Amino acid sequence: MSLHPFAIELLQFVLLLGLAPAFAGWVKILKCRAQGRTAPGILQPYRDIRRLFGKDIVLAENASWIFRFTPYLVFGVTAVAAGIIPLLSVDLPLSATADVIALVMLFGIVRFFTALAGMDIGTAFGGMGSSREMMIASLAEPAMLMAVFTVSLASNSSSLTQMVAVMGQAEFAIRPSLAFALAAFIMIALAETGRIPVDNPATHLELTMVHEAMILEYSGRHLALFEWAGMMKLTIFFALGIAAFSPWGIAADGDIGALLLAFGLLVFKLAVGALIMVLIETGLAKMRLFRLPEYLGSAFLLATLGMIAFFILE
Amino acid sequence: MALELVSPSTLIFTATLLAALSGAPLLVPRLLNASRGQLLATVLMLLASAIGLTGAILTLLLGRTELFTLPWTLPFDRPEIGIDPLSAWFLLPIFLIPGCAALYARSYWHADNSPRNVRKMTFFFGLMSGSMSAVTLARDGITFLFAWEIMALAAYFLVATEDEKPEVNAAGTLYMITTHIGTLGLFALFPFLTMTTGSWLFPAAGSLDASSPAAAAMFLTALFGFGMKAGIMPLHIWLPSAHANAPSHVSAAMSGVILKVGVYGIIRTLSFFYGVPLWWGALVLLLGAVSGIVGVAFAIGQHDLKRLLAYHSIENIGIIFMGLGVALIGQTTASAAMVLLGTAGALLHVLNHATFKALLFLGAGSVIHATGTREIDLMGGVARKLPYTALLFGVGAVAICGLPPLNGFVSELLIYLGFFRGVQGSGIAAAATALAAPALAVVGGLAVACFVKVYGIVFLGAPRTEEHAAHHEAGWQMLLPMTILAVVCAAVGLAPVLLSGMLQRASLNAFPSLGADADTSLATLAPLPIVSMTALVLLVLLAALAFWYRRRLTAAPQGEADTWGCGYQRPTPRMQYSASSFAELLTGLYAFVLKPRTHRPGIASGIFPAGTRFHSHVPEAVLELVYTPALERLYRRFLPIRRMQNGILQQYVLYILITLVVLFLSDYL
Amino acid sequence: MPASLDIAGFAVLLLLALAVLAPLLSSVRTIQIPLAFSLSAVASLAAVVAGIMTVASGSVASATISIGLPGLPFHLRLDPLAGFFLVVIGLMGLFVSIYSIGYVKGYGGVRSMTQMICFYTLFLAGMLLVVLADDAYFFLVAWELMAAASYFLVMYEDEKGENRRAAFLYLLIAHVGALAILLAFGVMAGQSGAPGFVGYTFNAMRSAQLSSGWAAAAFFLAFFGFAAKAGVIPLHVWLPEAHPVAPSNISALMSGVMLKTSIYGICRFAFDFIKVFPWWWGGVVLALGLLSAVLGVLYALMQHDLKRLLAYHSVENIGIILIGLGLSMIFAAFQMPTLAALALVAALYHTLNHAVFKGLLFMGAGAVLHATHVRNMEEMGGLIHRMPWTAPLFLVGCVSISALPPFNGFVSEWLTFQAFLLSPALPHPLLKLLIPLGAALLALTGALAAACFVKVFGVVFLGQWRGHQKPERIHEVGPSMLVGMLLAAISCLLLGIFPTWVIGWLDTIPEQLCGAKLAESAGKFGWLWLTPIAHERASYSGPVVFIGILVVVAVTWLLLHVHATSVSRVPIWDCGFVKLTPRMQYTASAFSMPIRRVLGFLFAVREQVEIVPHTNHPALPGSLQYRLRIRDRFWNWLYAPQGDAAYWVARQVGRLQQGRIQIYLLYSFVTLIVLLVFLG
Amino acid sequence: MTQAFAVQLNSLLAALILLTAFALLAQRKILGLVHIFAWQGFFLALSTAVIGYASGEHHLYISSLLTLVMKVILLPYILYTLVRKLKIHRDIDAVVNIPTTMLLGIMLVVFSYHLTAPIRELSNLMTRSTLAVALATVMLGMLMMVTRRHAVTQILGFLAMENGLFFAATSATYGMPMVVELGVALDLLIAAFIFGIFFFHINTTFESLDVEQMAKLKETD
Repeated sequence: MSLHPFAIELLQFVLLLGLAPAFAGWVKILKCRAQGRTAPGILQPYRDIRRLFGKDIVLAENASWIFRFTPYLVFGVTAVAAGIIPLLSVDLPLSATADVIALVMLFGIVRFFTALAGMDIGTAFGGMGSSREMMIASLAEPAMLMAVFTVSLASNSSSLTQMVAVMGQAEFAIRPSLAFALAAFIMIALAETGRIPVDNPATHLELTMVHEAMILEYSGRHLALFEWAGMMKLTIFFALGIAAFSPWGIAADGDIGALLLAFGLLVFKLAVGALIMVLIETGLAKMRLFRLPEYLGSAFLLATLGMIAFFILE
Repeated sequence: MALELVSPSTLIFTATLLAALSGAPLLVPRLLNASRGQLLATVLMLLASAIGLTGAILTLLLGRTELFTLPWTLPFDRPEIGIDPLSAWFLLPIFLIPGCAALYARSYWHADNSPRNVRKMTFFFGLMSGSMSAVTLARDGITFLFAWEIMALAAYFLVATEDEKPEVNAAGTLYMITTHIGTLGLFALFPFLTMTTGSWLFPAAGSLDASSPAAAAMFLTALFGFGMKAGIMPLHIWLPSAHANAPSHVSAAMSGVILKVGVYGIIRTLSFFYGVPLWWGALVLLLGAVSGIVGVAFAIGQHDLKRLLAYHSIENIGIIFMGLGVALIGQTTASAAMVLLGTAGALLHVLNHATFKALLFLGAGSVIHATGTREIDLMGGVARKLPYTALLFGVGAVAICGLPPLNGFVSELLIYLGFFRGVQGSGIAAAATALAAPALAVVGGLAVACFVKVYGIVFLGAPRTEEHAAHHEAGWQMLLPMTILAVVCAAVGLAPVLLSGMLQRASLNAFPSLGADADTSLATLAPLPIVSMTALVLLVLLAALAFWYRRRLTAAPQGEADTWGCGYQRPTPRMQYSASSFAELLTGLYAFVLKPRTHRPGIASGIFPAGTRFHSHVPEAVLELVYTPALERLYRRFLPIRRMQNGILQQYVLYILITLVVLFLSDYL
Repeated sequence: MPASLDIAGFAVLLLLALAVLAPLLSSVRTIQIPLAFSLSAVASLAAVVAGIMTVASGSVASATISIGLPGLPFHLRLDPLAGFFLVVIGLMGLFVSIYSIGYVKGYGGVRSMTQMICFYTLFLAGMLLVVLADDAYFFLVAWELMAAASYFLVMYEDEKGENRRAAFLYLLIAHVGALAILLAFGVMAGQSGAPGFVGYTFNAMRSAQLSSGWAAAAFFLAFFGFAAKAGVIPLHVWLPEAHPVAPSNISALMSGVMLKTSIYGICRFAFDFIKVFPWWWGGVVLALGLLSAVLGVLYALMQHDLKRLLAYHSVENIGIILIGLGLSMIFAAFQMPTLAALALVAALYHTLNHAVFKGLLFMGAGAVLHATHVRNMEEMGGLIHRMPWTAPLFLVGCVSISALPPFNGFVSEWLTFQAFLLSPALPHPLLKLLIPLGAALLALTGALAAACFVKVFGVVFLGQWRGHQKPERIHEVGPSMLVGMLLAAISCLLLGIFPTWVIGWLDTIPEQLCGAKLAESAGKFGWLWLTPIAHERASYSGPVVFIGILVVVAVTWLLLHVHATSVSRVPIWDCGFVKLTPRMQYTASAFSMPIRRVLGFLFAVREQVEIVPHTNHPALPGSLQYRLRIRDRFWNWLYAPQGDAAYWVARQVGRLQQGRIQIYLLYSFVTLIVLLVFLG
Repeated sequence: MTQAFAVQLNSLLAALILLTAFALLAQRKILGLVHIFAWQGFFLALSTAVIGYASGEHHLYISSLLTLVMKVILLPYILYTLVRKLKIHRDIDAVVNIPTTMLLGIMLVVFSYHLTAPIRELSNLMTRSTLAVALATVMLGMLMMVTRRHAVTQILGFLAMENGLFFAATSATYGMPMVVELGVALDLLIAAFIFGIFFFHINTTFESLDVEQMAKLKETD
């Protein structure tokens, strides 16, 4: 028995929407454990979101429509991105909407409008956050592209489904190029999702804030949308990493058994991925802002080395 | 016959080795203390001189030519050494002067007085003597260059004997640089020669065509390389300071002999060719004339005794070159007489200059030893304390001025005779020689003026300063060598006939084309017996005059009084004519080349003016006005390149990296 | 139905007629402006129609007008390449003409309208003729017409010193460029072997058989000339001077359209005249494109003069177009027509896109200028409240130029990326490795452009008013200006959502120039999906993205507004600090500070902080003054030495000019002798 | 272990060697540099052993062991004690900033690849493709010498260059003759000692190990 592609699409959409808070909760649990603190339950993010949805909105006097529109747009774009990445099956009708590059650019929209929203009120914090975010993005983007380039070299495509299909069926081989690209990807993903050592999602200190500074003025459902979108973004980046570097197990069609297997593997991979990330986060300290060029430069270097290794060694 | 048992060549080789190694025992300080070592070295040196001179004279007498191929291989060819009259002639001063100088040094540079550098000095002195001999013995380019380089380096260490003095170091460095630039010329010369002949061995005399461009290149490179060593005019810049700053006996050896090795090189090179074009001779003649006149003009302006003598060396090298020029023009015009007279004159002047210049330097050494200064203007009245030295220096001075009855006169006479032969010819050759003759005359005249100044200021008059008044006569170890040299000067001047046979053999050896014309001989061309006669008559007359004068003096009553001060009450020695004032007229005359520098502050006005100073100095104009500015400009032009050498290690590695990349790329392209 | 060439001819003639007739109407100003600009809009529309028809049909039409030089009449030709640029020019001409009706009124009474109309129409006509010309002579006449008209337009406000300086610089570089183009034509004509003036026709050049050396000479001379016009770094210096000082409608045309004529010229030379070339030509074009793109956007980031910033973005976008062209040339050189077609389409698409969004942005900047009378962004802020219509339109431009989906800038950049991604197919090992690094640079450019436009929009429209004058005096601009911008914004969106159609329409150009079609593979899955080479390689769907985002946003909004939660408006939270003023907002300089610090070594940055003491105690400063000066290093590297050298040479030559009659006679005499020697 | 797997493993090791070469360029701490150098040596030894296994050239095992002893244990130990003894723990200052150095490094890698491309075509050894990495390691070592001020980094750059050469030898021809390798190893050891003395002298003369101080030795003009 197999599911219709549109059903898979819908399933996946719901899955990502629904699973993202749980995943964020899982990360939080791991992190607390790693730091020897008592962890909240895995459902805590759901409760947070629900609570925020219930709250009233306090808006600054001079907030324009950009400010109010941005949360919806951010959420919308993230949700669309969620429909594109093959989580369970390759057979997605919407996956052709965007290849990896377009996907990255979709997050560009999110960033663009978040940064604008940060500047809308006219406080120094918002401007600071926007300015830093755009700088980090501008340095992360080339590195991201090189990583994508390397993977697309291996699979001869920049389309995600195609990558998954090719890589998932390829015979096992040690590929230094992919190893480098993965390392680069992890570094960039940390930067893009605002994790340590690039940004600290759990702080509101002037010196370290980047992402939080932009959405400092938000409240109520706007904030809820931002939070939810952020969780989804984190999950999507993990999914992207899984699709590009460890696609084994993602179903080739809509067969239920395969889908179930894929789901199980996905949960496992996400759990392991979260563990890796938490280890990195716990092991590192937040960097000074102006050390970031070197950090992202190293990511770029790794990605480039991956590409070079592909040409030289493979 | 005994002569066969000990062949001249064996003697010479033995002497060469002995000389070269004479200082070696000193290198082992544990074995010998410095003083004993110096004594041993001196003895060895004297022995080498005696053996070497015997060998050389025998060779010249027998006219033998011998060649030996050494049994080991150098990278290029089998080395060859040999002995022939030309070499032997040059070996005369090479063995004579160092022997005398070594003996002189035993007192002048005694180990007890200069313990710091005596070992070095003695060792290199021996090495220099040996290597000079080796240069004349070499018969292939490589051996020649080896010997040449050893000689140059040994001489450098000798110039820099007192290396704690900055001026000595500067002189040494200048010498080192110039001598190596000269060697560069030789590095061009021998490959040219090899390209022409196909071998590093020296070709036979008169075997190469001089009209080819390669020959011209060889001539010019030889003129440059050897001329640098000989110190002809535009290339002489190293000479004054090196000679002035070396110890006197070293100066004697250098001025007397090393310069001659340069002359030897030129004569040897010229001997390879036949059919010499006119411009060779004209160029050599011109260089000789310029060196002669300008050298002596510079000498007049000096007031450093040894510097002055050094400039006279340039002058005398000029005279030798004029002789060579005559010989070359003679070759062009096929005048055997000119060739013979010119060559013989040049060769004889080589020997003469070696003796009298060595004599003068040794004399100057004694004076300096006694007064503690080289500054002529501070000396005066030395003759009273150093009568023997004064006498011997006088002999040298007369000889160098080319006055009869001493040897300088004979050699200059030969060259003059060569000129007159040339003038009898026709065309440009005649014109050139005709113009050169007055130049030689001017040189002679100026030399007389100069030595009148030297002798007058140094030996006569009263001491100009208390602290530089002479104290004591030199010891026998210093006087004996000078005496020997003075005797040689006198002997050659009085009896040139003794040497004419040898001279002719040596000349014939250099330019064998002379042999074609059998009836040309020195005896017929030059009135040498008449010279001897005249000299003897002159000597007798002088002796008679002296005898008569002495009798008159003893007979007549004589009182001693102060110099009449023209009524002025307090004449001081400082009021005597000084060297500068003596030379002032002549330096003024030649100011356009000499560029003298005078510092005359105005006399302060007032009734009791404060003291004032006058200072004049004739710098080494060629060095300071030609070379230094040119080098400065070159330096400034290359300054940007110097920035590459900035001492930063990384950049050097970067250069390597860039070079590597470029090399790879060039390979790829 | 009239032939497309006739319609184009009509457009040109109408514009020329307007230029002639404008003075006649000067007495009736109320009619003069609307009439002139509506008619130029009509002419532009005609050009668009002609262009669309030509490109769609792939037809080639030519005509000869027997004016011009004897033996060299004017040749006209309309082929798809020309047609495409006709569309670019016409489209922007249309939008800007409508916009100008309102914009130019702002100058009313102060300045001569006749002059403006006259040169405006001549400028448009010149650009159209450049594209239509089919011989070198006519081309250069049109080129000069365009250059001269734009020169006078840059000089429009000629009482300001900076305007005159900018215009002079513009004229100088334009003429150096024109000289190079002339030489290139000379080389081509000389090598074509055709007799007389025939060699100067483009037809002769097309059939010319050039040796590789001459071909390279011709191409690079032309490239130099066109690059000077296009503002390729390092020949860009005139551009940030000239564009800001021109009236904004003119800036929109110059930046949006005039630069594109150079792209046209380069395409013409490379793909139409020479056709066969070595790969390194493409390499040079690609390298310069990358340089222009990265440095252009970085310079732009450092600016706080709105129009100057936009001008630097033109440098950047010309760079991106050149990247596409360069890639196309490289692929073409290796005989890979499909990939060459892809890259060429990317370049052309970006040409069109840039024209539209840059036109939009300049028009928006003009509107802001019109309303605030300042160009310095540091004195703006919060305009979104005062200009509620201009703001979203400008935002569309910002999003488009930042290459964000679903707008048009994204599509063309995405296509360029696809071309990059396909570069490993090249047989040359070095290029394989190096070209992907170019892709990284392009990504950097895109991200920096986004940063820059966050800055622009954030500082100009968001936040609070920073200026000295009262913000109440600022009003929204008039309808015609809004319509002009609105049309451009709609074009941005449409070009972004329906790339498949545009590529399908464009298809005749790569077919004729590269010998390969793209539409078939690109539109294989219908208009919804853009699959440039194959769907396995990459795909994009503008409509799905647009609709998807729209739907999710709408659904979320509806869901969240089912229960009305109250929205309360409060003053800005000031973190407990009491006196929060608008001056404490992030400024443009502050915004770009991190990037300035990271990449500042590329500029000559001079920062000065001056503390004006209030009292004697250093702890109590009266005020701080911060000055930032950022200069283009190229000026010092390239131009200043040349200027000095020229001055030096002039001074040396000046020595000849003695002022004494004898010396002059001597010169004549010497010249005579030299001539006689050479002739004899 | 199959041949193909060995090749892949070797490629991975080559990639890691390249990575360590870049890490040397990026690292700021001197002790960190020493560690990275030791890692590089370790990968090199491993790679040599893998090649030895795959090609059947068993003398490479000895080379591998030698590398392990020399470059993983001995030389890092010497440098380590040196750094300790001279108390130089501070950050290294680079002449060119690190990101730029990295970009230059990438360019050098591309250049090496370009250079060795023809050899790649000609050779039929299974290790031929790592030759580019080897050459790149040499170039990067040199780049490190160019861009760093500190004397210890200079020697590390030099040693990294040697690693590259060694790697080139194994990948181009399956290693140098044993005698040469032994000789080189000995030379390296001696070089390390000499450098130690050299550092000591620089340090006492200039009270710093910054080689730019040595510019003072240049005669002034």
